[in-house]
Amino acid sequence: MRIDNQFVVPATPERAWEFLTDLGRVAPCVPGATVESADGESLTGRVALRIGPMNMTYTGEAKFVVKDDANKVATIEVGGRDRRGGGTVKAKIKASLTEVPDGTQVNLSTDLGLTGRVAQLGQGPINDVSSKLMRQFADSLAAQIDRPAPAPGSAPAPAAPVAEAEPINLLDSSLLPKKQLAGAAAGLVALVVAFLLGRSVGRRGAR
Amino acid sequence: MSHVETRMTLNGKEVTGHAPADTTLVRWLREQAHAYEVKEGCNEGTCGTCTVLVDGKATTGCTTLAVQVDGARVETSACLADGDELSPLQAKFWETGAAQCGFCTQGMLMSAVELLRSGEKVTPAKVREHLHGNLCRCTGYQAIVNAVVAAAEEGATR
Amino acid sequence: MTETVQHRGAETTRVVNTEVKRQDSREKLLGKTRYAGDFDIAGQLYAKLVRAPMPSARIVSKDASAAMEVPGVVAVFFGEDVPNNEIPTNTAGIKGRPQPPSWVLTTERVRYHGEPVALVVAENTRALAAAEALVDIEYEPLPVVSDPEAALEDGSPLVHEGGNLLSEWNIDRGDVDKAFADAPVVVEGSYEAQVVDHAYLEPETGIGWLDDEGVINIKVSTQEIEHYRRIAHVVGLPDSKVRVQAPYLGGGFGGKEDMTVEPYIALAVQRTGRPVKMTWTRQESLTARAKRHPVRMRYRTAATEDGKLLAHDIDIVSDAGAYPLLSGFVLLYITLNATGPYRCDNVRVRSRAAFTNNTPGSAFRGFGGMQPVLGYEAQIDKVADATGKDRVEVRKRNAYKRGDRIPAGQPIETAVWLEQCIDAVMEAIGPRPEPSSPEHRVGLGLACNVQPYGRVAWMNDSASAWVGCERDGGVVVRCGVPDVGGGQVSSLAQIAAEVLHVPVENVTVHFGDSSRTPLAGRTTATRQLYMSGNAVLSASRELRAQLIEGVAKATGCAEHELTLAEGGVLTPDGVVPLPEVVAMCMANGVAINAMKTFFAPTAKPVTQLIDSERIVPDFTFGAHAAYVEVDTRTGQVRPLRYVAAHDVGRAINPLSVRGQIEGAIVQGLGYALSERIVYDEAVNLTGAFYQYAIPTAADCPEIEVKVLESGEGVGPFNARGIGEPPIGPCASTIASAVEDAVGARPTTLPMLAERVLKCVDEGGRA
Amino acid sequence: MSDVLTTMAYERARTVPEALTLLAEGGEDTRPISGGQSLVPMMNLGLAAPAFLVDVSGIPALRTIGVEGGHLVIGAAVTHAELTTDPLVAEHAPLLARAAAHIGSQRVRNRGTIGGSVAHGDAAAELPVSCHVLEAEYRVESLGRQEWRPARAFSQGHYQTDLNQGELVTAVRVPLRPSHGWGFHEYCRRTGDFALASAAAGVELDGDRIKSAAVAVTGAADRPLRLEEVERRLTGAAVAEAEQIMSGLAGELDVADDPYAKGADRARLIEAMAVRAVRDACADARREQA
Repeated sequence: MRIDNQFVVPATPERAWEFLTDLGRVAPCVPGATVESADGESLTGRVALRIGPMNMTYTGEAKFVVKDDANKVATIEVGGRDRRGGGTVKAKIKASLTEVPDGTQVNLSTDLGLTGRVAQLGQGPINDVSSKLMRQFADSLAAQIDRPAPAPGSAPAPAAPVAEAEPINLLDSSLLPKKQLAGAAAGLVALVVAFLLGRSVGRRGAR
Repeated sequence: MSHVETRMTLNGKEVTGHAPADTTLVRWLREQAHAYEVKEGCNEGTCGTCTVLVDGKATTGCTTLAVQVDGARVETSACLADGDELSPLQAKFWETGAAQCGFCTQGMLMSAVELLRSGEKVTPAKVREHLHGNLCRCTGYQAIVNAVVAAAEEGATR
Repeated sequence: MTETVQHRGAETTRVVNTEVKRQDSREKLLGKTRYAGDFDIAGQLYAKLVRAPMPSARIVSKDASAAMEVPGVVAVFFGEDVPNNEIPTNTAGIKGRPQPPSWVLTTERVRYHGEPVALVVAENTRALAAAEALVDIEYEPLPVVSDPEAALEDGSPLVHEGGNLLSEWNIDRGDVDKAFADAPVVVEGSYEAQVVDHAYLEPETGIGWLDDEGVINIKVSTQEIEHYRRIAHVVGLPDSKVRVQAPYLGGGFGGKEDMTVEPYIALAVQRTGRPVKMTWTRQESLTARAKRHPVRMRYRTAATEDGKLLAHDIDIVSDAGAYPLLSGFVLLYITLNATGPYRCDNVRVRSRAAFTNNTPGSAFRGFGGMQPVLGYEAQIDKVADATGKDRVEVRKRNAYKRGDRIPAGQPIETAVWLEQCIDAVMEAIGPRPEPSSPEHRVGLGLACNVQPYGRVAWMNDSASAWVGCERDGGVVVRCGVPDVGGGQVSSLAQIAAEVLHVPVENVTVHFGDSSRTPLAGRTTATRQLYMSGNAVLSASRELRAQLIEGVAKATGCAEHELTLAEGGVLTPDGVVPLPEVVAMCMANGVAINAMKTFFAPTAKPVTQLIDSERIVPDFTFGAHAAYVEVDTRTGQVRPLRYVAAHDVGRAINPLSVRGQIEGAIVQGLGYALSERIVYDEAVNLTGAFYQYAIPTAADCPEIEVKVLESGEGVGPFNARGIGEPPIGPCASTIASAVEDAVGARPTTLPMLAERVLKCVDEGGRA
Repeated sequence: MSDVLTTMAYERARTVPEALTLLAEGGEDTRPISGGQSLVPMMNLGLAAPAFLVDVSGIPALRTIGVEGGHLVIGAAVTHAELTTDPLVAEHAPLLARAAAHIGSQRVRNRGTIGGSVAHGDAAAELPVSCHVLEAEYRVESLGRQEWRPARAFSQGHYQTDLNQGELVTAVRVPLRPSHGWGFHEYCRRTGDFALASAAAGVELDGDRIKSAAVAVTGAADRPLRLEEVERRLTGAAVAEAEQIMSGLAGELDVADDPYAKGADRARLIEAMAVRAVRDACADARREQA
């Protein structure tokens, strides 16, 4: 599944690039993520997601495979496994920056591979949930990016403390994802990928 | 692993078993009460082969936890026959050829018994509507519908 | 309601050709029958497969350490741990082209979604589930090919090294090009049929244990107990060290013809020495179990002005999926039956089966005889419409007669009652019902088919049976037939009871045991009544002769004065009861049991260009008619009334015959209207049973069956096979009824509402 | 590693307060279970693994049906089968009775409950879309708190509702609208399947003109969708023009494709269901007038 997205942040390309290329600072913007270890180049961690009665915890790592400072183009590979349900996730995210009048436009294009029972049974609404999650990620990224980076020269900020992020329950966003429903292409994707069970697995509507 | 004690009246007999709380009724009946006539065809509430009566109501054995029917009256098709003599409904099933491979038969019988005991007018269309949750891959349903309609005409309730 | 149309001069029989209530059905109603999943043995372990989550990948690394740490896990197998992991393929592929093997547990490459990669064995199912998720397998995705036609083009990703063409069959009879050049009427059509699943209600299941003679016993839901040989090969033991028992099945329909749980159980029993139980979940079965082959068919048909068929030019591509299994044979059957029950002197058929990364295709009721019905019944309707002739008349005009040759070259040696079948259904279908609202339309459909029964001649098919008498006069039959629910065992009891003049209840049949009952071959291809039925018939007749010989020797009567009668041997001075007859035999050195093997006629294998006098034993013909109602706002098709007629030669048990026809029709209606497996780039998305729409009681019409008996089958008492034939005509019957209702004919299965709505738009009768 | 083998705890609550306490104390993976007809299949398939289930299906207070303050109040543990047979529901909320009859099979309706259905939040479910049209409200209780939340804002997407950890739906109330007519239609591949498209409609007539109309559909979005634009166009129109007004609705709906049905095909089905639901509602309302 391919998903493209764009958003604008009120920062110079250099500032945005510096933030985006430090996974340690980007990861906490991911809803439901818990970072276990991170150096600028790669990170390991968990993402816990609860959707209705279903809860999945994907343990894995993300790393830069391309980091072209000159053209400000990067590719991040994500891989994770749900050690209880047995499903896996693989995502290759190409990020590029373009300067725009009121800041920098971040362009993300992702190839998403999901396996396991969740992916098999949840094809229907996977698009819907991806768009909701990405909106939260984009908002959180935009908010973080223009916050001052740690003073240069000081020791690199220690990896975020291993805080157990409360598995996010996707309730707060109330926007009816009208457009996003039109298909994967219209959605946004962030580091984490969204998995949602489409049709409830059980018999008709709750019983 | 914490086991929960569950007790029920199964086909008129008191049965007690100990199993983990997330054990489904169909697995409890088969593993704790050795009611092998109750089958598990899909484990997701779709096929109906695990249908039993709980307090007289048709119930899906695989989407109901055993602990949820603690203290209830459970009936499987084993309570229909009188020893080795088929019940009136079973006799009709035998006559019309309504049991070929027999894997759907137990659940089909119990859904049919619920209909026969409901007092509703039993027409072929009513049988098809009441039994559409019990899937069968061998008979094409015609022999089953004929059997239930014939049993209803004779006032059978088991 | 069955009404049997009798053939004059049928041999009068006592038990055969009468409605016999099946003994196995009685046990099943009482809930006493134990299926393969209903056996538990103290100390049993449980086994579960770890399946590949993607359709095409290289296995980079495998690590079972995390799984082994789960309390209760006893063993984890990978392909490297299997004594003989490679299972050779013996399907009728293309001469000279090596057929890729399949694997017990694939080691380097994953070729379809859900392919077994590892086997976990544990003390309980909870540990099993936990361990399955912890077997650490690293996959590197490889390019996927999911379209059979694309798979056959140069440069397509290869599923197997030898190329993606699995099998090709051709027929080239008469001068096709000349016939088309001169033909006044030429009609064309493209047709497509989908992947469907057997959906037997009993999942694949079995239990194995080591007996005190060191033999691995496996009680398993299978249609072929002869797999004990392949299992022995997998675990590296002599054939005699593996025993397979097939208790009554909870349905098979061809889906339990290949091995399922057997090799995995055998491996686990061999390694642990303990009993091992394995049951596949419905979700595993839907995702990865072999399915019916989807096909794309292009037909060109030439005809005279008055509707006589002149020529067919047919091109068929089937998707064999990732491994051969029986795809080569299924493609052969598609080719053999491509032109249907109609004479045509100039026929060219080219059919190819391609490997893809989709789920492997294999046997499924109808076995290739089913798919082409969609094509040939649509084409003959097009010929009728193009020539302004009545659809019934055009079928009768072109129907085969005894002595005609099918395009593959084999003459039809038995009666062809196609015309009688058509008349029976057109008479029985009755008046056209009124539509239920102004937004609905009603249509009448008709379709016919031909389906071979018995296996292809070069399989040298045979079946053995043993029949004997007990001292108490009871009759015992031993025959290795697996009973899939179609009444296979009951028919054998009926045949023995007929010949030996005993009540059916006095016949005990021991069946389905690879070491305790003589082998009768797999229950498939509508062959079992024909093969094991004939074996029991001849063994029973020899036993009858022995009983008469014994009485003759004991009483001094001449053998010709003696006949079998109710419960014994009738002599000039009364009936000698069977127990006494047995005693007489014992006293006079006459055996009281007989073992016979029935051999089907054999012939050389066909070449890739099929031209042979003998390919299949015989054919069964039939016709179906139906009224359907189409909702012109949603496109939903609802069958209102369905009638089917088949010539079964002689109905051994009319009750079973009607059950086979009604059951096959509803499977056919699922194929026509709702069943399909949905793929996304060879990933099987139909992983839950609620997503796979087999018909429910509320979606099926009342069905009326007409059993015709021409008395001319090659089975026992002139029976013809009836297990598969009735599944064929359904999709075309419904398609022609939809056309009659809305003015345009669906050509892609299943006929989902949105597809029929496009026919409503096209037909302009909304 | 042994945590991999933990098993679930289960408690049967006898009263609402007891249930609320158990839900509050149970911690993160605690869930209520009522009929279990959607939750248990997910557990069987390894998709859901709750640590603690609080069974509320037997609490007497959740099984009552009565008229209070201009509303029909239905206990959350009332089953779908009971909705189809209860005289008060037939009189005051016939739409719920009609919609419930479409749910699954008799077995499912015998155990599945209205509270479970609305809390589960399946986008294709029959009762939530009906509640949207009925302007129903759900009573949501947690330790020390109780409030009525409108159905229309309760659905938040696939399996997502406005229900937080520790909260329990304990009742559904429907305003009494005797003069209204109601209609429900759904399209399924097979009887009892998930609806590819469904529509619920409520109409009040003024002579043969439509005084007010409420129409909601499933299949168009990740939750029931009120067709407010259609409702505006229907208000004041003659009953005879209703179908014409709604024709072309399919084109206005922006329905996503999914592997089982193309968006455009599903939109046509939604239009057909909406037209028939409104037609039945008008006929039902005319009978109410007579």
